Amino acid sequence: MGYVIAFMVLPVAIIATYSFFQRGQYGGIVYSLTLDNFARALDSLYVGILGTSVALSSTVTLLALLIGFPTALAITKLQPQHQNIALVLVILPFWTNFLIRTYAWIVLLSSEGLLNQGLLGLGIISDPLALLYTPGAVVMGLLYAYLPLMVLPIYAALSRIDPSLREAAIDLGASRFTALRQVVFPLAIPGTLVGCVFVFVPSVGNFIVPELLGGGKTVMVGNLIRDQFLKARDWPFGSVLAIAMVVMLVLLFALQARITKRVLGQG
Amino acid sequence: MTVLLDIHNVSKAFDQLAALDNVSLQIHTNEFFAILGPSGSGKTTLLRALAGFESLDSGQIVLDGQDVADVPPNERPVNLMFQSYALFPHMTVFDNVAYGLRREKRPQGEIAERVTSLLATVGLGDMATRRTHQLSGGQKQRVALARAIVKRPKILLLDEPLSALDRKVREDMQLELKRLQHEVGITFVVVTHDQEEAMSMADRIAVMDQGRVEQVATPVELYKNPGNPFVANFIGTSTLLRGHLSSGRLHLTNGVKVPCSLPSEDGAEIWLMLRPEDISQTPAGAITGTVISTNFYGPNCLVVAECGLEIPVKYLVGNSEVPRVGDATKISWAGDTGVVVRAS
Amino acid sequence: MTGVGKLGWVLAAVCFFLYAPIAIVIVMSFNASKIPFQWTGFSTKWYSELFANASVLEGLRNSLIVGVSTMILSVVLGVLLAIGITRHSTSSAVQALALAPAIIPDLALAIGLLALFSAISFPLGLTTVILSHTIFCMAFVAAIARGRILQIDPALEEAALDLGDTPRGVFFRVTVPSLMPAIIAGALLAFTLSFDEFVITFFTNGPSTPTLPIVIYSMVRFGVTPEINALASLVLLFSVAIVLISQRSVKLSQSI
Amino acid sequence: MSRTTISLSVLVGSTLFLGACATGGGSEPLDPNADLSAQNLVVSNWAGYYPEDLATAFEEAVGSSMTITNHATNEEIMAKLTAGGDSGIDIAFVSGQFAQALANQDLIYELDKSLIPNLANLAPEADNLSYDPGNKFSVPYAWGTTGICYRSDLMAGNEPTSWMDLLRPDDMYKGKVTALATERWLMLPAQKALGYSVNTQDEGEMNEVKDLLLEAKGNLLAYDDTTFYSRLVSGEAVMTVAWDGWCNYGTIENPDIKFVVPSEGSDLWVDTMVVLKSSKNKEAAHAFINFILEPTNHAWVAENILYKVPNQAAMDAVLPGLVGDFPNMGFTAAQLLGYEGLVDLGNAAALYTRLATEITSG
Repeated sequence: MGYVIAFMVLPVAIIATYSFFQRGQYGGIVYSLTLDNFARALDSLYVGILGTSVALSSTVTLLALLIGFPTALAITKLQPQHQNIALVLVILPFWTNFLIRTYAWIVLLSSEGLLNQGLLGLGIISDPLALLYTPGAVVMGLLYAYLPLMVLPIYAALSRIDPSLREAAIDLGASRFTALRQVVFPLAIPGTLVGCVFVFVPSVGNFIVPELLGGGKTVMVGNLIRDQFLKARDWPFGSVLAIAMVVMLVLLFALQARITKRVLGQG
Repeated sequence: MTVLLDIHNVSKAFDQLAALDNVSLQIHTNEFFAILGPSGSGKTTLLRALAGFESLDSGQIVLDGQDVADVPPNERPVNLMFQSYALFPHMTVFDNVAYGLRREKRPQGEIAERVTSLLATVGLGDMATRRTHQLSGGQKQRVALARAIVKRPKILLLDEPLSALDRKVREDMQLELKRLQHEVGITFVVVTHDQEEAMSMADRIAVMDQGRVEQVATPVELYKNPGNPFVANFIGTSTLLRGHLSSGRLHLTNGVKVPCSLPSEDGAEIWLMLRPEDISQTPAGAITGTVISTNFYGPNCLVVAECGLEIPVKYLVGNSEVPRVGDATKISWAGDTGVVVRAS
Repeated sequence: MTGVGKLGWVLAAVCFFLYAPIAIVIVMSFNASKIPFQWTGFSTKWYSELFANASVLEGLRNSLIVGVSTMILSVVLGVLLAIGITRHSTSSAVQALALAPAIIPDLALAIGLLALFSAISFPLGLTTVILSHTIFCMAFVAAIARGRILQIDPALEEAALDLGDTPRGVFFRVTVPSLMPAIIAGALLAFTLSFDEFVITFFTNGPSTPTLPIVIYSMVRFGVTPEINALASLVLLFSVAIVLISQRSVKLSQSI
Repeated sequence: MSRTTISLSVLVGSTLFLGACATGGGSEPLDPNADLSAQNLVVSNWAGYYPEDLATAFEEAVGSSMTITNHATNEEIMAKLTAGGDSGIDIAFVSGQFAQALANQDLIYELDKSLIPNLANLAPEADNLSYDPGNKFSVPYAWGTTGICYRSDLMAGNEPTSWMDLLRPDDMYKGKVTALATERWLMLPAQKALGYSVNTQDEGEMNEVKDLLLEAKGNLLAYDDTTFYSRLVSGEAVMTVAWDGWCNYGTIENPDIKFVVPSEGSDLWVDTMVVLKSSKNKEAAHAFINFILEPTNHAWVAENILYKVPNQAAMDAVLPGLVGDFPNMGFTAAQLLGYEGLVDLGNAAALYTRLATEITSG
């Protein structure tokens, strides 16, 4: 088992190592130690891109939460055999090719696309709206791509809550909504946080959606990292950014564990 | 004795399967009432209907003169203690107990006072700030109980209140529940499948089977005078012999005749219920058989013997006369012992 | 209950959101026009062009090879890993580490693996893709299997030992069968994840063995042809089939 | 876990070692009589930048088996080639300045011209290009320039003549313009509009370029290297920065799609074939280059990709109608040489990368 884990740790260890070396003039690695790559990451240019990414991904996460929670709740209200079907319905798009799902939004959102044609046809707008190649399109694409990752953990959390807890609250005088707010919501917090991390992390790291739906005009951390490896051939700096992403992930999960512990008073 | 709760012709079906079949019951003020039945008998459905979590297909539930069929559970003056206790894991003991009072928007001071004194009553005065997962089973049960009675409901419903507890704790809690019921003066309705539990705590018991109430009576009455073979079989240990009476003897269907001089119509088909203590093992016994098992209880021993009476016979012997399995035995009973039970 | 009614609408709206784009792709796959936005008539020509497209077929073949190999490897390793971390390790750090590849950003993992392979001069190709996919699929399988192991009564294995079975026999006759639902679910998940994986493949694949997502990526980037729509529709059909099969087999194995 | 620690340090150690050894090593001589049928050639070319049955034609003519893989951009193939380790690729198609960069990194094999007699077919102008004078490391495959591809029907009376028409479009065209995203060609329109060299390394000039491009970004529909022509066909865009031959793909579908080189001038780009030093099939690789340079073959390529090839005999052989339909096919070598050749920027590449990031993320 040690070997298995070593195989998993190695990739991260290697990029961690790379992050301390220098870039060669034509790419590759010059093996002299430096901290410059870390200093560069603090440059306002990259901090700005990080800010954009975090803002966009947070929007995606928030929207996914607002849509995903009621969805998961609705599924738990179905009969058990229907719950299974509803879950499959939610996951199924997730099992079709990611690129194709993203591409479908181009067809929907472009100025000649269905949405604009529909709105024009209904006379709601007189000129096509610029829907595609905007940060909004990127948010939409990411939301579409990762919504199931929000629904599933919340569903899992909700379905694990003993239904008698909710009934106990109602029995003690709480209205349906109060019982939801005071008992179901708090107990679903751990699962909800997992869902938020599951949506936020791949959103920040995604480079395909900004490229296809953002028209290259929106740059996120994922694009930046990809470009360091594939365009600028600056592996050390790309490694720094990748490491930063992993660190962010670890911090988010630590935060999630902490909040969970606080809510339930246990690990 | 005033009727607090009148359950009148209540029916409820799930997928055409009758969970409650025309159930009628009256429960009195300050009574400790038990609903006893095997699993699937409809007792839990009835309890949930009383709490308001199940709607009725037909019938009325009248509480203190008011039909509560359309009153939602959060507005009924009835509280439920859940089988799983359903303690909120994200709240402290204090907050769990205070939950219902807070929903009533009671003043802070009153809440603190009532919760604190009730926690003291149930013996958890120093546990108020604990989280529920830090409590033992018995402590959880006390919190659940406190939470359900702190609102002073007209009726407290208890769903299998002791089933999650160890035997020793369970015995303590049986006494505790009785004590508390007297102390707080609330009508308790307990649902249980455990006849010992029901018999030891309840003032009256309703025995349910397949969605119907088979008999409502005091524990002594149920034991001594079961209304039908199901109750006779379900309550206590008994030997039930089926046959028809004729000239002071019971003719079993396999032709064997056994003594029975109890008053009944000649020729009618009946069950004769014999409690183990009704039968004695004696060398003068007219019925012979073979011992097939013995269960030793300390002061006495339950013997099961095959005597050619269609079913094995169960009887008690003193701890000095315990036979061995395989021994031949002779038994007898007086013609006027036992109870005649008719099929309902 | 009224709550179900309102939430039912939520569910319907979400399903619309999830399926409208897919429905459009399917409809467009039968569009005679090359321009994706104009309907000029019904046609199945994009399907025939798709089946004549050698690179798509090659991509499909490579994806199947990778998917099946990854599935087998990651189920075997993932189950062993799950047993290892639940039964033989109490360290939560080891557990977290073992499950990390499932949640680590794919980009970071892809780059790390590329760095690893180039560091040891391992030639890039389907082998490296399979190894890379196995790393993260294995973590998913382990996560699923771990959940199941925690549910299994440990007395089951003790009972089998008590009844005279060897430890090895216990593993194959008791442990594995009782893990079967998790194994099947994990296998299907591993296959689908691998079949759809783009980022890690993009970085760790060699030049001469494109997988289907790589082919699709270049198709999407170079001119949008309705062939992609046809391909998407078929991939969707394929996924639906897998899901249905999995639903069946998992239920079947649970009832055994 | 000690075994883990050991294997970890061994592997990290080997990273350093192998990294240090990645460069160096001389060119071994080729065997002119090698058995080509035993060699299996792997070629990476831009998708859609070669006739579909090129591999079959080559296999029939020479006997080696051949696989063609695709890349989307120079950067993508460069990343694979410079990642260290064996990429598995024998021949890569890259633009001239990237061939220069690969040569500087000692990753490409200096051509054995005795195995490529058809080099003589190259236009004389194509033998002395700035990125690789004398074609020591690379052989030109196609060449052309960058300009504006536009819808003449939708822009009637306002046809673009200057890069500024695209960078600061009239109100009616705002949001209907695309630009190339690849760094060098991202910069080109502004560099030329401001009168600077496409190879400028002057930070002040480049900052002006950046400001102009940031301003232009507000009016862009998207950055698009690969599908701009179909946006013109659909009418989503009216004006795009385009490589000449790629504009032709739009013209085929709609004759109103036209190409123009703005008055400020443009670049001369050359897409080349290079043989990788790591190749184990160098003889077949040379045979492939020679095969391409065969006039009939090179003409066949030009007819398929609609780009001009630097092979006079081949250009003379292409279907006469093509030159009339697609004006870029009629550009003369002298015309192209009048534009500025792109060369590798060396250390200034970092500046371009940074500015490109500032522009696209700005």
